[in-house]
Amino acid sequence: MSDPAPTRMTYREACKQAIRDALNADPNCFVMGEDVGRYGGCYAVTKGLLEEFGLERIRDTPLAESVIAGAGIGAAIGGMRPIVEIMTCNFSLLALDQIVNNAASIPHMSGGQFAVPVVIRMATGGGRQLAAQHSHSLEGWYAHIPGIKVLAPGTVEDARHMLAAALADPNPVLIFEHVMLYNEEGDLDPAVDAVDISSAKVRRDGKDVTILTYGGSLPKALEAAEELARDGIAAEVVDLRVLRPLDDATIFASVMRTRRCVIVDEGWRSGSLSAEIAARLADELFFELDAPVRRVCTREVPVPYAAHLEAEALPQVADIVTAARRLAKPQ
Amino acid sequence: MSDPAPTRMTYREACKQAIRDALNADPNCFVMGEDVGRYGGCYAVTKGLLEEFGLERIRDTPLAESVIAGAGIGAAIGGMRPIVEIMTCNFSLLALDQIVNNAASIPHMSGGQFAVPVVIRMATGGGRQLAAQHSHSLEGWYAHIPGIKVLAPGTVEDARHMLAAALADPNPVLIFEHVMLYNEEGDLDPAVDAVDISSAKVRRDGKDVTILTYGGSLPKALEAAEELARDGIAAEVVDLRVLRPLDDATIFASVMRTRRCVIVDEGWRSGSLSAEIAARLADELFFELDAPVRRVCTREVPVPYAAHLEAEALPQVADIVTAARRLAKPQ
Amino acid sequence: MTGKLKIGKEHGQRLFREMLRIRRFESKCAQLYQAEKIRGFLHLYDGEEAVAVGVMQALQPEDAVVATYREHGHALARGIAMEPIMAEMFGKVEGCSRGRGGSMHLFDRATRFLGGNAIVGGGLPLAVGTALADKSLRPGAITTCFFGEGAAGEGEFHESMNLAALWKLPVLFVCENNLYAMGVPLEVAEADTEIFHKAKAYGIEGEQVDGMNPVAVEIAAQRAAEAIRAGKGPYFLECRTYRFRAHSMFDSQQYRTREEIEQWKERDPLSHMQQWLTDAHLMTAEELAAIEAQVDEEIEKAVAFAEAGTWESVEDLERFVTMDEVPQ
Amino acid sequence: MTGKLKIGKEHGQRLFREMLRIRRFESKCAQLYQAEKIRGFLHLYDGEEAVAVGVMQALQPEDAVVATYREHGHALARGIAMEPIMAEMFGKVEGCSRGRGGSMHLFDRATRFLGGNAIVGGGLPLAVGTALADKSLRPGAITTCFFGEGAAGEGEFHESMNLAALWKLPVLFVCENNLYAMGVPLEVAEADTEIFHKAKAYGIEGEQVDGMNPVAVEIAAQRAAEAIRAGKGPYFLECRTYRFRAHSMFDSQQYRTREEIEQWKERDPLSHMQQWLTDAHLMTAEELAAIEAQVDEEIEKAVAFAEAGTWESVEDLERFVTMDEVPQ
Ligand SMILES: Cc1ncc(C[n+]2csc(CCOP(=O)(O)OP(=O)(O)O)c2C)c(N)n1
Ligand SMILES: Cc1ncc(C[n+]2csc(CCOP(=O)(O)OP(=O)(O)O)c2C)c(N)n1
Ligand SMILES: [Mg+2]
Ligand SMILES: [Mg+2]
Repeated sequence: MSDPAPTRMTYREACKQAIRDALNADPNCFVMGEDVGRYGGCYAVTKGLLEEFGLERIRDTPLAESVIAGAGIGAAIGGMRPIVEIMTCNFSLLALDQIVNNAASIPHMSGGQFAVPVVIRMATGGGRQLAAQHSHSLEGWYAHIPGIKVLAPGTVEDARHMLAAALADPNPVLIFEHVMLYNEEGDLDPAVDAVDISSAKVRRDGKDVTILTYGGSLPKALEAAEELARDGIAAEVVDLRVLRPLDDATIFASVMRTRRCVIVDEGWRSGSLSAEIAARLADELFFELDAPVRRVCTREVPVPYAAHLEAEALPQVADIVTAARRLAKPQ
Repeated sequence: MSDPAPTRMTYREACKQAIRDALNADPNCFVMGEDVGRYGGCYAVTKGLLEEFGLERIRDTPLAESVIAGAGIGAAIGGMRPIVEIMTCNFSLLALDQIVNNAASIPHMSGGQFAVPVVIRMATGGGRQLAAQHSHSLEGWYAHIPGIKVLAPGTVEDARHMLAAALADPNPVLIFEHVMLYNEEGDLDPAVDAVDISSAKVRRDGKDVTILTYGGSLPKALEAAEELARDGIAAEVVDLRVLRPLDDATIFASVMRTRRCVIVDEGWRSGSLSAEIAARLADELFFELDAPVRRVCTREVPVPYAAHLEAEALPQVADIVTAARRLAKPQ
Repeated sequence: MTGKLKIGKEHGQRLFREMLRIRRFESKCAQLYQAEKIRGFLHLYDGEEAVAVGVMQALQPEDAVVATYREHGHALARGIAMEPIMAEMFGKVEGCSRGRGGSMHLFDRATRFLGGNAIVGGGLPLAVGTALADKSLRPGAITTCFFGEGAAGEGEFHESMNLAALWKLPVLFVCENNLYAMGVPLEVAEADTEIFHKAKAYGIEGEQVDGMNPVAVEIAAQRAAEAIRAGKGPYFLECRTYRFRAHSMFDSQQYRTREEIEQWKERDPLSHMQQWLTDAHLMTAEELAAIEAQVDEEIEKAVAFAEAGTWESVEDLERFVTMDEVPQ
Repeated sequence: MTGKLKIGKEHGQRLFREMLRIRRFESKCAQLYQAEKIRGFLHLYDGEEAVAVGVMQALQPEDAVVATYREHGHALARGIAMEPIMAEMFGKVEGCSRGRGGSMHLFDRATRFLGGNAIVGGGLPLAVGTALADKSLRPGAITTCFFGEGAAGEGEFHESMNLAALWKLPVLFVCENNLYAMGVPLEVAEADTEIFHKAKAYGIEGEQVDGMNPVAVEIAAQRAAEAIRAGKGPYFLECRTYRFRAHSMFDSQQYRTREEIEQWKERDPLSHMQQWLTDAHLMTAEELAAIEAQVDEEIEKAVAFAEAGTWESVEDLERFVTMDEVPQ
């Protein structure tokens, strides 16, 4: 029998398939959130699932982020496997108390008596001209909190398979889906039916410079690598995938090889996840680095509406290329 | 006439005097928050002010952090100069939407039509065995947000004078007062009647290693420097004071001199403010650093109640001494 | 349609004209969205015009307004010129927020228009705050806060209502109950679907009004504003209304039926008002034509203004992230 | 004192004994706080014992309990042994949260005691969630959520009440209205000071009960639990009560008068219950003495247990930050 052909689908469709599989696999799994049902999901991820699974398993909630998160946490403690959707990370600020003070704290604080196996999905990122209040990239903040795991699927494959791994994990897992990825298409290797949620992944090999990134910036990094290749610079692109805990081994191994690193992160530069990674690299690879680690981040402004200003604010392919070029001039 | 003698007072008293002055100086200034009035303030900072200024200017609120912050922001837009107290930063998670999406965004998003001159005070930090939900150090998170300024008075002088500067600033200013400092005593130089809120400050000179820190860790850093001095290591202690925007000039100048740096920060290590500083140092002083920057942070756990576990979790003098010693062996 | 208010010719025509301005402005916006001149989220107000227009009749220049992301109507009815509003939709620096806000974040200092807030419920605490300031600094001024019935589910609603009531603050809460929050019908979102009951739970005077009737809304708003200005504390109006279009430009509207939409369209505030004014001999066919022409011209000019507008220099990207002074 | 419940000897003595356990346990804690054996925040429940004890009579082993930082009483009344509770106060690894939680974070898997939550209002969403799980997994089980009247001001209260009502979840909301939130008197915090009215705003059955009377509380709780178990959705009990001591160990109580405290002490649930049991010949002096002796012995043992307890190894500091499996 020949290998089945790869399936091509969008990131959105991959997210949906993952949810569908989860609901089919476990009767205690259900989806709750704003507009997950009748509306079909904020970015249409859950479209059709209400018809398929009914009102008990695809639960439209009122607008009330704190109790949405909190009830998901409580339900997880009670034995369910909730997939909570907080439409976008922008609104998750309203749910932060529950996530930090309950989900992340209860297992440790109770001396290990209670686990909180909840999965919380949310859209993140800018690029759609949604302006300041709707363009946040807050996954870096969440990556600061002990007790939770933070995932950022940057490929269709990860969108397709990370959810199952997250649900199998006994800890609260947050999944950040970048708004610019939903329409991206990709091939699914039929031989792959699971992914881990512990390791970073080299998406393109290269010896001259490492570009570390994740989520919505991954396609930009790959495009930049393509452009750099035309200059004779071989950029290695590492997809972090898991933002907490960070997979230091893969990150360090790549930078050890290239000795130069650019980090691309859509958070505001000061205090972004890129800072943590740069700090780790500067510490652990102090004698190996040939040049300072460069960071390509969002400019420190509330992201504006106007297209040209928004583009200026967010990390762009050209910014990555410039940063990488400065580090690794072709020999 | 001889110089007046310095006044000795506690950090708590200094905070109160600052508020009293502000209320006397500006009729549009008022205090609002939970238990600021009848109870006398969570850490007794506002004790007695209700009797002095009355119910209109010392406003006890219901427990409702989001509207407390939001109403303070609105009142500032409306022309008042509110001093909002969110008892402790732990509860500020409930107010984060207002702080990020309104206070920090409106000036830019409105094209400069509206300023938000609100001051928001809160207690921060661990060390009193208050366990996981009451021991957060979230100032590093706030320092990530463009549009706000973040202060961390670490001395009685700063506690006494930063508030006036914050109120004079047209931007939202957050002041983090560390719970372990309230009982600390210090001398006030009568010749000093104002401080800036733009610069870091060298609190002790030294040539061998720079210890960068702020707030509740400042006394620990100074104690560590004392101990290091006995080993023949001259540690320079820099008090960051202003966490956003960071005063790079002072920080870099010190590290340029010592070429070695330890950062002490009570945030959880991953994604803490120390990461940002380490990243900047590694970037800007790449060729000047003689050794990797070391970070002494809170261990990545929800801070536990038991004294010995809490002590193990939080940065201690011994940890600072060890880190500095490793960097700068006495010659 | 007059309730207790005696509506004269000028007044009646004004209400109609204001609603028409909004309706046609928004149709234009929808076209411009298709043409990709306007981007981001665009939430149209079609069907709900009577609410903004009715309420604004009760406001004075010193009053403040806090609105939502569905705020073109409020901005126009409040008196912000159409040109800077349209320029804002285009993202031009001549826009009322310099192009930084877009459709969801219209701001205007002159009319105390405080946004344009895209966080559901996020404007409520702010409105409580401006009212608190006004109590000291602008006695008699009120803050009108518009929000959808979906916002009533948020914790910020609860906290804001309670504080406004406790401190007797001059806030007019206007709940635009269009029966849906995106695709969530009222009864799926609220245990008690009579939103104005919620006001009573905080001891706030509240009433329900026909939000398809600008005169009914105006009467209620006048009554409310009077009570608030008299120092009686906040007031709550629930305006029952309906949006004729999709929630935003990304919405296939599977959550409601075509029939339901058609039924509500029979209550279209514009056609009703037009009919009534005509029947009551308060507007002739010529006057109607003149109003329409005037509105169309205003829109054309606004589009031209926006088209001719310029892009803010990227050098200025960071301007106003922090302010150098408080604008006076 | 019996309401509609016929209180027999055993039952009456049990209520009394449970309240006495709490009262004396807490006096001991206050002493131990002075002796610096217990640290952190310590919020005592003196005066409010009838609430926890009354409510717990209505619960079954499969039910869940969510409480606040003032939860020693709830933990004891729920049936967590006094020894691990006291050990927790000491911070010992034998404590019911391994010494990580302390006074504010008592947890116990066996009795489904879910904390111990030090964020005011923070337990409410959690309780909604466990009830949601129970609806599927443990039909008939209910979650009882205790919170102070101060918590009713928080947005999380509003969101939780609405969702519980909408989804008809099996939650018993118990508001311990002790008239103060730290130093803020009820009327300074709530526009409507009848907290149980709030329940009605969400269509939740609610009632006010004398929280100084364990029998009245028990009767109400039984009625509530029955309704909830019958699938009627959440129920709200407002128990009017009073704390005899300071809010925590850092409180000079300037916000209330000595007279007020004394007046409430005249309604002390313990002395009343003792009197009533004696008058009704349900407890002899010897039985009382025996109960007291038993309680004192239990406390002594608990203190000895805590004293003899050990400190968790600092090596284990990071254990359970992330879990390897879901405990079954
Ligand atoms: C806090 C928050 N949650 C969710 C959203 C996404 N969202 C935008 S509009 C909307 C529906 C709001 O409904 P309603 O308040 O009734 O106002 P309407 O749109 O009907 O005018 C939602 C869920 C948001 N912007 N903010
Ligand atoms: C969200 C939050 N805000 C503030 C506090 C500080 N605080 C602790 S207890 C308390 C008073 C709570 O009053 P109430 O709910 O009536 O309960 P009681 O203490 O009277 O039992 C406050 C303000 C907190 N722990 N959490
Ligand atoms: Mg609506
Ligand atoms: Mg209370």
